Amino acid sequence: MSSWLPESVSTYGGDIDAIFYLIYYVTGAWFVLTLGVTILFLIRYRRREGRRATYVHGNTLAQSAWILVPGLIVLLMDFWIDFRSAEVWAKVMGRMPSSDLRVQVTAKQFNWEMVYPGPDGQFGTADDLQLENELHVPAGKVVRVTLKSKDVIHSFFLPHVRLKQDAVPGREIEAWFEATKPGRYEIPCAELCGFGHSGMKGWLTVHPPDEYQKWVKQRWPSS
Amino acid sequence: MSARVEVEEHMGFWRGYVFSTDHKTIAKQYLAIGLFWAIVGGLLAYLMRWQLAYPDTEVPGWGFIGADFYTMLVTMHGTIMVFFVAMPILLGAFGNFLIPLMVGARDMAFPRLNMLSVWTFALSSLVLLISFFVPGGAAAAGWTGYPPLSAKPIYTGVDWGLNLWILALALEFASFLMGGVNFLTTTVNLRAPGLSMLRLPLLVWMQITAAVLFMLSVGPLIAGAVMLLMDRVVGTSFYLPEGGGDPLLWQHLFWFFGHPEVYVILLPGLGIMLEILPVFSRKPIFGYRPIIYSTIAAGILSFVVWAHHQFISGLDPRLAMPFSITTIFISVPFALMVFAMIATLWRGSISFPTPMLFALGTLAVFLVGGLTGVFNGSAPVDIYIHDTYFVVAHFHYTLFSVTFFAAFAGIYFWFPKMFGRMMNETLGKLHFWLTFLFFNAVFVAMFLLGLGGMMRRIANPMQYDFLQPLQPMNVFATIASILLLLGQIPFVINFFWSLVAGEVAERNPWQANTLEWSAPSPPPHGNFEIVPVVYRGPYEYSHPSVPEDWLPQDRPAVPTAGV
Amino acid sequence: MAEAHVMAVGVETRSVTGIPTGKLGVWWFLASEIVLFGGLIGVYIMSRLGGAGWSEMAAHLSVPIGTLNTFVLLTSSLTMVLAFAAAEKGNPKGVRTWLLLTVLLGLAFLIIKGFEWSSEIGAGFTPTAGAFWSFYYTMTGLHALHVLGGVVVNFILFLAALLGLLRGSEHRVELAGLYWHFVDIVWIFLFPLLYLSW
Amino acid sequence: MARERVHPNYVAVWLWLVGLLIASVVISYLPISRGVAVFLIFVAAFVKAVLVALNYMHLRFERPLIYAMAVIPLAIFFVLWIVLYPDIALR
Repeated sequence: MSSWLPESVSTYGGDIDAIFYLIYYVTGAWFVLTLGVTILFLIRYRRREGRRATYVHGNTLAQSAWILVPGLIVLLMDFWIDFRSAEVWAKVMGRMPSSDLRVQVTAKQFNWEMVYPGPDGQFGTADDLQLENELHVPAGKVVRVTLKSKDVIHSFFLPHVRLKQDAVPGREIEAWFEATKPGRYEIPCAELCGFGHSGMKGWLTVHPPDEYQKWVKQRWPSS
Repeated sequence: MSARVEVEEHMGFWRGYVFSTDHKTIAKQYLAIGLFWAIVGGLLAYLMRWQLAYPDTEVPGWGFIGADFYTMLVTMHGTIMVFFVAMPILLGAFGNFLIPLMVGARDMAFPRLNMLSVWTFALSSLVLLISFFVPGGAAAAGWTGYPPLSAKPIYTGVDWGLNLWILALALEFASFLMGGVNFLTTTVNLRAPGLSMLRLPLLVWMQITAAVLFMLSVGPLIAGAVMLLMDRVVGTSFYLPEGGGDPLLWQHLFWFFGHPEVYVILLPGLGIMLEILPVFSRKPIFGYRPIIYSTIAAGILSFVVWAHHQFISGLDPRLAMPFSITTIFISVPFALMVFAMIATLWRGSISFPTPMLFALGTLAVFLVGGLTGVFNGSAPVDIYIHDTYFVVAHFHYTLFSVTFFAAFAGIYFWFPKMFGRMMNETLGKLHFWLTFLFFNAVFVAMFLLGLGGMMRRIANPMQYDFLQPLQPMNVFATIASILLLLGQIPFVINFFWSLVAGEVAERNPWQANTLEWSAPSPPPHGNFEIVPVVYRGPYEYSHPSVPEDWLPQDRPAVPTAGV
Repeated sequence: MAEAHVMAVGVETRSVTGIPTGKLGVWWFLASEIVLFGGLIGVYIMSRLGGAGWSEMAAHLSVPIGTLNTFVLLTSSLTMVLAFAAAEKGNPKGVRTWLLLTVLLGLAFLIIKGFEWSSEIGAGFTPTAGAFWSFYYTMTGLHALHVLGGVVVNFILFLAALLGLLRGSEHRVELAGLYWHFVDIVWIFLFPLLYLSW
Repeated sequence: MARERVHPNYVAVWLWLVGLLIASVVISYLPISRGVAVFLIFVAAFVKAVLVALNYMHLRFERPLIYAMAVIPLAIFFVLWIVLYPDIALR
């Protein structure tokens, strides 16, 4: 299973994967148990000459306990999954950690426009830099992304970071991530946005800190 | 005397078969239209699968598929399968055929309204069919039709196709609202003497719960659809931010309906299973009342889970956890139903004719669908798997299980009652094993693709570096899906062959208890020679007081036991 | 023989709950209508709370005309229920008179509404003139379609009463009335929501 | 159904309805705070709706099943309102 999920390269990717595996093992156990019992019954109680089925209707409490007790166990496991999920959700979506770098990402049919505030840290000033489909961030720093859209709904998907957030026209939606491993990763659009949906993608380049400084120097030579 | 002859002799072709008010004819009309659309929907799936496995190559029997055409395929496949296959077959056909028979009524409460309902549906089907051929092609904004993509023709290049799509859905909703009124009033008011609500077959309970869910959830979407049409045609901006509208509004209205809609489809399918399992286990269903309470609980919960479709849509993050919790809790009532089904098998006397195989297949497939729902319900996990093939595989496991496995189970089971002849067992079993095997092959592959991150609705996975290593899985899923489609050929042959040459069915070929089996096969207009009187619950199999292992609901003079 | 058989199917009615089947059917229908209008009104309220400049747009509506129309519709509810009372007392003349009045009042509502719409559109307040106007035309339009449907149903009933066809099925007046009063209740909320408040 | 139905005084109900209509229009012109006015106007509308439902639609005389059909839909669309509030009204 682990070979199917893409490599996780963010600080919270591991938390999300942990919930995934928790649910995987819980539901996997239920699957094996339930299907195993079913197959056992199908073999054990198949029709044979001279044997009559037992008349049990399961409406008394004592009998229906056979389904109510497992149901209660399901409920307890639901609570377990809910509590763990709430923790991770609060960490990823509930609060915004103080950011080291801000980027505006504006989606349009069928491109990502990445706007960097430049050395002054302010958007809308002369030193803003706009790149098409190219997002450069340093590893180990919290990056705050402000998502906007010019036309339809797109979805900003960083599979390796385990981040996905819709970009909705008329709204500014904040998301954040902290990449841990340098590399070049794709940024597909995950929400149907028209005939060019397939192939709408950008690139996330995670630099080691020193290399990132070089990239900044190259882009803003004056600073 | 067969009913068909009587109808032909005295009512003529038009009133007997076309503009018939008889619930059984109407059910067959729904079944015919639903099966027609199933073929169309299946062919669309074939085109999509080919494109995904061998992008931008010529599809055998069709030609090249562009990205815009692919988007249309995705949209129409979803729309057709949910609204024009699942609904007419599970509710239109089985609901209409079985409710009056199972409650011991001579027809629906409002037979003419019922006829209006099927003809509204036929009109809706016609509109949807026409939408394929208008300039610009059919709708291409996804079956969920999210604006602004769906709200302005320039975003998709589809103009009238999408307007007709909205119109077809509106007519479809009107049709099933009329049907729902009939289902409810018939069940509540036309039950046979002695048939209390707690002696109703569970299928009837499931059908009326589905009808209630549909009627109470569809209203806001009808209003929303009117607003979407206004945006497209009049130029308002309900969903367009440049005019002060909000795209998220549609998502709320759509999923406020969309989630109960899932159970509108699911519950009748489970109802079919719950009828078939006791018959071939020769045992009462285990926990009749707990199942009913679970159904009602699931129905109520279904109104407070819809935002789980919107965790990453820009929804207020504080709303996510309450919806995540309610969503995961919905596993409890469905777990109880599955446990009840399994407990029904315990110490039974189980035989395996085709309907039972399909019912057990539904159980296995639905189990996977239900369990994988927990992944989607957990908001943090959904961040990653949302809009990937994991979701696609999940909802095919839930919806394919009821729309096809359960519906096939129902068709094999009630075919003798519908058409007076038995279906062929050998072909039936072949059909089951082909379907079961290849269905799992297709959709297990899709689960793995989804874990790899493959997005929904992309026309060409080879455009992404991180998806290219997964391409063999796509090829595998495509080959399996073609075999799955070919696996339906035995069913088609069986259906038509049995219609004319099947073994003539007796009244109660499966030795079952519910009222429809005490009517002739097929039942004449008016269903019963004399209205049956009910003495007991529907699942009194292997009752100790009788030598046979079944005890029909309407057989008098045996001490009542159980429910 | 077959005809008799078919007739038997149609005539045999049961009512396990004691509630007439027709009434049950109408109420199920109304239940879905309640959710439809309830959802639409909710969307309007929430959009209005989240938007700006709606009150200024709403101020252009004519409160006197709206009040008059509310009065017309309230009165038509009275005439409708009086038609039902007459039907129950076995007074066919009363049924005819009150039904005709209901139909005329319904038509009056539609005509006044039509004049109102055309004067608004003439003043430039088209459905695309702003978010408020989009909602205004959608909500009043959907309601007017319901009024039109009710007028048609009531007119058919009136014709049936006139031709003496209503004898034995007087309960239809009650069923049509349930729908008509529901349409009235919707307007009772639409009037302050659109004309009066905020 | 042979049970003789009690007819409420329909004209008196109508007088109440018209009175409340006039009252709500008058309130909308009164020099009081908008909040209070809106509250009073919607109380009046609610009372009018209840009057019509109880008397003209005869809910006063109906069985619990019919009551449920009228009340459950209200609860259901109210759930929609609650969720729309943070997402649409507070955007």
